[in-house]
Amino acid sequence: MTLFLEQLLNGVQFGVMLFLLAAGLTLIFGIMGVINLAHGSIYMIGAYAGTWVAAETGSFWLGIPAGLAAAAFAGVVIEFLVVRRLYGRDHLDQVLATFGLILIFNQAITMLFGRQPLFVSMPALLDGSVELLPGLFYPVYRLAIIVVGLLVALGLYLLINKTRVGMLVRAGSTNREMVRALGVDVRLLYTLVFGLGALLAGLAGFMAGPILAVQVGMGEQILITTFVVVVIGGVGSIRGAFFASLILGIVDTSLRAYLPGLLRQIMVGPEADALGAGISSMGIYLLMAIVLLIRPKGLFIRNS
Amino acid sequence: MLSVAKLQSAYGPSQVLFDVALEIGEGEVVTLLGRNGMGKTTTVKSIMGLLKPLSGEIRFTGREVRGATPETVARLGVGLVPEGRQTFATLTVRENLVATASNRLGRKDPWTLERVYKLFPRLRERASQAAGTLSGGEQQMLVVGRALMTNPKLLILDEATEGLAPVIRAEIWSCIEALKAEGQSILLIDKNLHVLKRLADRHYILEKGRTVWSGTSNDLTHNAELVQRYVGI
Amino acid sequence: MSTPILNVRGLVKRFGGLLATDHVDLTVKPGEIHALIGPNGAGKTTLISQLMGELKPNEGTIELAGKPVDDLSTAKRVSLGLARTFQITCLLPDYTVLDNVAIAVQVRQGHSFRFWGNARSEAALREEARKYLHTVGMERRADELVANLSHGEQKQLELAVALATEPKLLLLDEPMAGLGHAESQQMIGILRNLKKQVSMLLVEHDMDAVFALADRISVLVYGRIIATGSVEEIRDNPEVRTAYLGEGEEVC
Amino acid sequence: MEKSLKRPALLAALLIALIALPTVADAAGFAALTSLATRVLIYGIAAASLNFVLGYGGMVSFGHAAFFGIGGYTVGILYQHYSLGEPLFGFIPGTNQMLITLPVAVVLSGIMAAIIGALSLRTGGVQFIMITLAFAQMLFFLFVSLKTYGGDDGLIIRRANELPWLNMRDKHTVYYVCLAIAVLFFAVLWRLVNSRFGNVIVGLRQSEKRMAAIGLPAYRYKLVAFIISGMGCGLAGALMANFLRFASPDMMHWTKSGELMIMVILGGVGTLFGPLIGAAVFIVLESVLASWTENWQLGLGLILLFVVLYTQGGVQALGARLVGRSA
Amino acid sequence: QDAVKIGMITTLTGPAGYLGQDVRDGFKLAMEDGKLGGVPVDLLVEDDGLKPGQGKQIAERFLNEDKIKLFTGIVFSNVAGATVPDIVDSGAFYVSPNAGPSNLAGKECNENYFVVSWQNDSLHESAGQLATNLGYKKAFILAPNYQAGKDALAGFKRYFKGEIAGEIYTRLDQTDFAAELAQVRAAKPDVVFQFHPGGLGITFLRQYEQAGLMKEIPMVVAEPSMDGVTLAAVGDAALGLNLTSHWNSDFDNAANKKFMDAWNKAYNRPVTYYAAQAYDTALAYASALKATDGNIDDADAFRAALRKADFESVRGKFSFGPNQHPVQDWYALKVEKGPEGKPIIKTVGEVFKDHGDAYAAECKM
Ligand SMILES: Nc1ncnc2c1ncn2[C@@H]1O[C@H](COP(=O)(O)OP(=O)(O)OP(=O)(O)O)[C@@H](O)[C@H]1O
Ligand SMILES: Nc1ncnc2c1ncn2[C@@H]1O[C@H](COP(=O)(O)OP(=O)(O)OP(=O)(O)O)[C@@H](O)[C@H]1O
Ligand SMILES: [Mg+2]
Ligand SMILES: [Mg+2]
Repeated sequence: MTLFLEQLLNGVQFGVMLFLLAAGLTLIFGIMGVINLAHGSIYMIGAYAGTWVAAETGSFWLGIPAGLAAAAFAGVVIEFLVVRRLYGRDHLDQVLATFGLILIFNQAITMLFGRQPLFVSMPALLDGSVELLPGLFYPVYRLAIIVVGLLVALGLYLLINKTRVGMLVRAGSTNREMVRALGVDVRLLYTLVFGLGALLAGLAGFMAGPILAVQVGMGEQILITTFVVVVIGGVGSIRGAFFASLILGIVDTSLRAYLPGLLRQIMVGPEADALGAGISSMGIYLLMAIVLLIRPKGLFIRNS
Repeated sequence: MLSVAKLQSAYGPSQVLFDVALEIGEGEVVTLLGRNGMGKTTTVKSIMGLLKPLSGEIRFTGREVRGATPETVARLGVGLVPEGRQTFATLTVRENLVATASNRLGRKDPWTLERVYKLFPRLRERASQAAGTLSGGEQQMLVVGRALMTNPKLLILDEATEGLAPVIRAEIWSCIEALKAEGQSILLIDKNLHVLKRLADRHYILEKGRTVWSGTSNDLTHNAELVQRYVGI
Repeated sequence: MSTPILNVRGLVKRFGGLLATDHVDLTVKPGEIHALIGPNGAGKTTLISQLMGELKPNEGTIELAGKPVDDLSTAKRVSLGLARTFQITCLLPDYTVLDNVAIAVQVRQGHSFRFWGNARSEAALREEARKYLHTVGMERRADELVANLSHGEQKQLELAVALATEPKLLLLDEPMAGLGHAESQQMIGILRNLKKQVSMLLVEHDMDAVFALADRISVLVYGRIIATGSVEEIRDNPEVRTAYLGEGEEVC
Repeated sequence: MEKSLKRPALLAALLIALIALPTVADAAGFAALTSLATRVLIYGIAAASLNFVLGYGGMVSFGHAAFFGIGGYTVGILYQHYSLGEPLFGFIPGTNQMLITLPVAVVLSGIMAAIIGALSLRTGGVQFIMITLAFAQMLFFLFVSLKTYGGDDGLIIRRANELPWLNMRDKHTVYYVCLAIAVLFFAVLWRLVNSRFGNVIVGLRQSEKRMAAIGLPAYRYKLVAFIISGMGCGLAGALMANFLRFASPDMMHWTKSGELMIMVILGGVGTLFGPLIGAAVFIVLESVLASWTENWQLGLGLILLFVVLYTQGGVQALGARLVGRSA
Repeated sequence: QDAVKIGMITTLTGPAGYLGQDVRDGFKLAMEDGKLGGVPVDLLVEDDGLKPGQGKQIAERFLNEDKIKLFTGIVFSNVAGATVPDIVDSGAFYVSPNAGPSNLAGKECNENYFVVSWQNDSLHESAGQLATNLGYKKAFILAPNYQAGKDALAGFKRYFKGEIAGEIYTRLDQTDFAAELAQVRAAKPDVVFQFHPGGLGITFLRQYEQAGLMKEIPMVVAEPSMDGVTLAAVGDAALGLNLTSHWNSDFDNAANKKFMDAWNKAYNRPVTYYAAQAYDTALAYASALKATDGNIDDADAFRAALRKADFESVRGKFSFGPNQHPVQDWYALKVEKGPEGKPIIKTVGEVFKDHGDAYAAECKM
């Protein structure tokens, strides 16, 4: 029973982690409508900058502003120099341009930091685990991730759905010229919001630092997953992205935890393990395919 | 307030405006007439900065605004009801109205959500529906309301009554009359000539991208042959 | 009495809580122009979309020339002789005016699983398409890209494309909207001429056009048909006058 | 008049250049150029197939590597069973005859495209992009875990497929075979996009609503286009397996789908030869830059950015404009 | 004398870029004044981007345009699968500094194909033996669900005498191991064996330590899961880890001392066994070049010289088996706190002596 609860908590935690990764993309891709393949690169920049500063200064906490600032700065620069010219154009141009950016950032990071993964140590405050239930120890850092993820979710939801900034960004994605003709400097607004999305990516990158490997190409690994999250939830819906992350986290965790065991009931051990692992690695894609076949616009968009 | 002279504009290689001149004074209601495809909308887009003119002069409240960005022009006080209902399809009706609302010029009795709802009760009924799913006429009302909520100095209506039921159209006309009484400057493009004659102070006629005639409503009424030639009535 | 070309019985369409079509009964007789008027948001476009099969009604039946079409796809209905124009124009922007009509002719001629041969050099297709452009008076613009057309011209092209499918019943959603005065007059002329070949359901807010063209008029308010009758009957109907035509009261 | 003459002349010149390429390359001491050109031709076929749905039909598929991989694995698996002498499923004999493997690869990828397309085409837009990706990734994971066929390490095809009277171990012969197939393929594609069918597909990209309103059952046509395009990619995959003498799950990874898409966009979306040009530019740049510098990715990235920001329509459009200006 | 060209095809970009970098840099360390075995050498390095097609393309150009006869460098099995057959078929030599896939060790072996590193299976067999030696009775084993992962678990089980408490296949792109770790904890094994190379391994170890498992359940791994770079990235989280290897930086032999000195002088970064293997590869080429006096046109003579493995390996003893894969010793290593407080990998014992591989029997040469 404790094990089951623990796995459930693992699922939730993984889901929140996914949301943290996807939050920036929800803003940039879901709301602003930019297909930004370089999102993973910004995540990497946040991780590298934050981790490097943390390592150099010896203070994990100093890494936070560094990571966020570097990512946001990178986002603003990308927007200003490249993405800004592509809003009005075909989405495919955005694909090509941001693919180019991936190559550039990967190489730049390699040239700056070398090819070896970076090291970051956990601050004492977040190291170790707490006993949530008798017999159920849980790493503090993961609880911290849950808290940060929930805060980001709430903040983003309010920003997009309850403020004028949110309305204008959504308006800009359907009819940019018209927003301008009504007196709003959409260009500035978009630069800032893009920067905010980048900042969130940087936050995710930095938060991931102590539990993942900070290395070149770490962005591409998460890129597809974050797109999957956004699409399953329904493009443009923060609520959708949040619940999709949770669902994905829980489904993925339970598949990994229980599927091989279930399969072993009906077939021999090694085959069951391999099949179970096979299915669970297809898990998110399978889930996405099923969701889209039943609800072609995603879980949280009304299908008219 | 607005003066346009020798305006030339093109879409890529094809030039559409060759010599447009136009003048609107404080508190004046002016119309732009002409058959389909003569460049009325293009003129409006050029004024708004949505299309970069090739040459010419556009001054608004004394400032040269040719080549200025749309947001600059709008902030100076031009409110636009564009042709072809460009609502923000994914936003709700209410959001469409408040997202860009402002009262930059500090009008004493500004347009508010309440006032727009009063003008178009239909919009209140549909307040939380996505604009993209509104009926054609409802969208048109929304776009007019949206422009009013920016409390502009000069209101430009490009076929604002298209697709509206006669009863609503009449309401818009009476509303424009009321605005005019308040001293609002308005540039009108519409096909209901008989109403325009009653409402507007002066008229301009466009023909193949050139201003070919201008005059008062009175001149127009007494110039049936001209109207027949350029407007087709 | 001959079978009506269109026969709608008890049609209902709900959008959430909104009853956009409320038990509508409607017939269009062969050779008739039947106008459908009503306030904005009354459900006229919604009705047309249901007739075309683009929207699924919640209840009710639709018969085309005596044949029920409820379960048929849009494409199938078009091949049975139904065609529409769009209120908010919907054309192929990267094609020329002529291409837009030619492709409609091509689709009408049967299946398009022809993988060989250059469709643009099929003289027969092009010639026939030109005929429809001639009908709406747009031959001069045949080689213009649709994206470069003015709003009014797109409206005219909409009609030409619809005609190219050789419909028995034409559903016109505000064909005059966006047309200048002269063009409106021209359009009225075109429609009047077409009347010999095709029946029409005409949705329009331009009362001059409606009164000039319609044989019968139905009035739709809040999804319900409140009156059907001749031009005179509708013009004098007090309910219609208040709900739709309006006497003009001050609002602001 | 002038324009209508220029194009065939240009194409003829290109064809002659391609035919002369191996001889010239050998003479000039660039012997590896022939292989590079072979790879360009093969990717050109794959990218052009993708472009048929993506550029002409407006269906942005992010899973075309699946068909590329299926083509490759068809050749690989048939070869493995041939060389081991064990029939597949106990009754399908393996083979190393290109005249059999190529058509089989095309048919199989067509069948797979029919299945994936039938499901995916129920969605549209971004969702279509992602669902095609999903199916391709599932296939990728399937092949990664197929131990019999090499799993992740891939399948080595010791000898390329045979063609009667030709020595397929000769690099030049392989090149000419690919060239012949590419010429045929592009000729067919050219007819296809200008046919009534192509006309309809391009119309569907512009407005599905409009096409439905003139009586076109859209789904059916989109599906057929998707199948044709999948078959083209399968053909390319089969050729690639013959050229590399190797098939691996790498062929169907999402990055491969992405690369094909990049080639299409780089060359020019919705143009006949754009994808071929895109493939050439991408592959040549990758090889040339990598042989110059370890930091080749930086250069490639910058060049891609330049193309997007300043050419408006890819290399093909840039070229057309340059030619147009000088003429 | 004209310089002998050596073509190095390796992976320099992406997360695995550091492997190729170490291969290149390790190889270069063995070259003295641009010479190997007294023969001037011209080393051409190109990045395969971990793409089989790209690797083959480079090989093609090296073979036909640069007329190169000696090759090395490939890090990954799938690139080797597409590239090596072409190289050896055209009569050139390939000496592998890392990848040692089983198909090329067995049926597809070739007289011009040498492996200096190891055959894949040996890595995990030695880990299984170590777990047995350490007296563990109940092991929980994990590896990603791909060929190398499955081979790893099979290799471990071949030499582990105890009971398997649980076996999990993870994913190649996994970022969160919480679900697996919970299962490990619940199964209460004596020892955990896991195979997660590169970034995966860093992630796994960090999360293992954060879950507090490092103190509860000891871990045995093979060297791909814990090289010098990985250690630098996980830091103290790896303390107490047991691993097996055929080489370690603290080996006490002259060749290794020379190598380590040169490395520390030249590069300011942790050394890995990839560098050591590449260094040995260079030495192997050097021995053959010396024996033939730089005449590589006589392939038979060159091959014979190469086969002798007449060089001082940084591993000490080294020879080629019948399939031209190494026969070598394997050692037990442990991560401990070093003198400067940073964790280091220490050699603590021996696991196998003169260990070859099982595929040699299938190789008909
Ligand atoms: N985006 C465009 N690209 C190219 N040409 C255009 C574009 N928009 C309009 N045109 C052309 O410019 C000319 C003027 O168009 P404009 O829309 O200004 O006319 P209009 O007077 O507003 O007509 P209408 O009454 O039909 O709205 C037309 O001939 C039209 O074909
Ligand atoms: N998808 C939808 N979801 C919710 N409400 C809808 C949807 N589509 C239409 N409606 C509502 O249904 C009503 C009928 O719309 P419809 O477009 O049929 O009106 P109409 O009679 O054509 O009006 P108009 O004359 O203004 O074009 C409107 O109030 C509209 O807001
Ligand atoms: Mg206009
Ligand atoms: Mg309507």
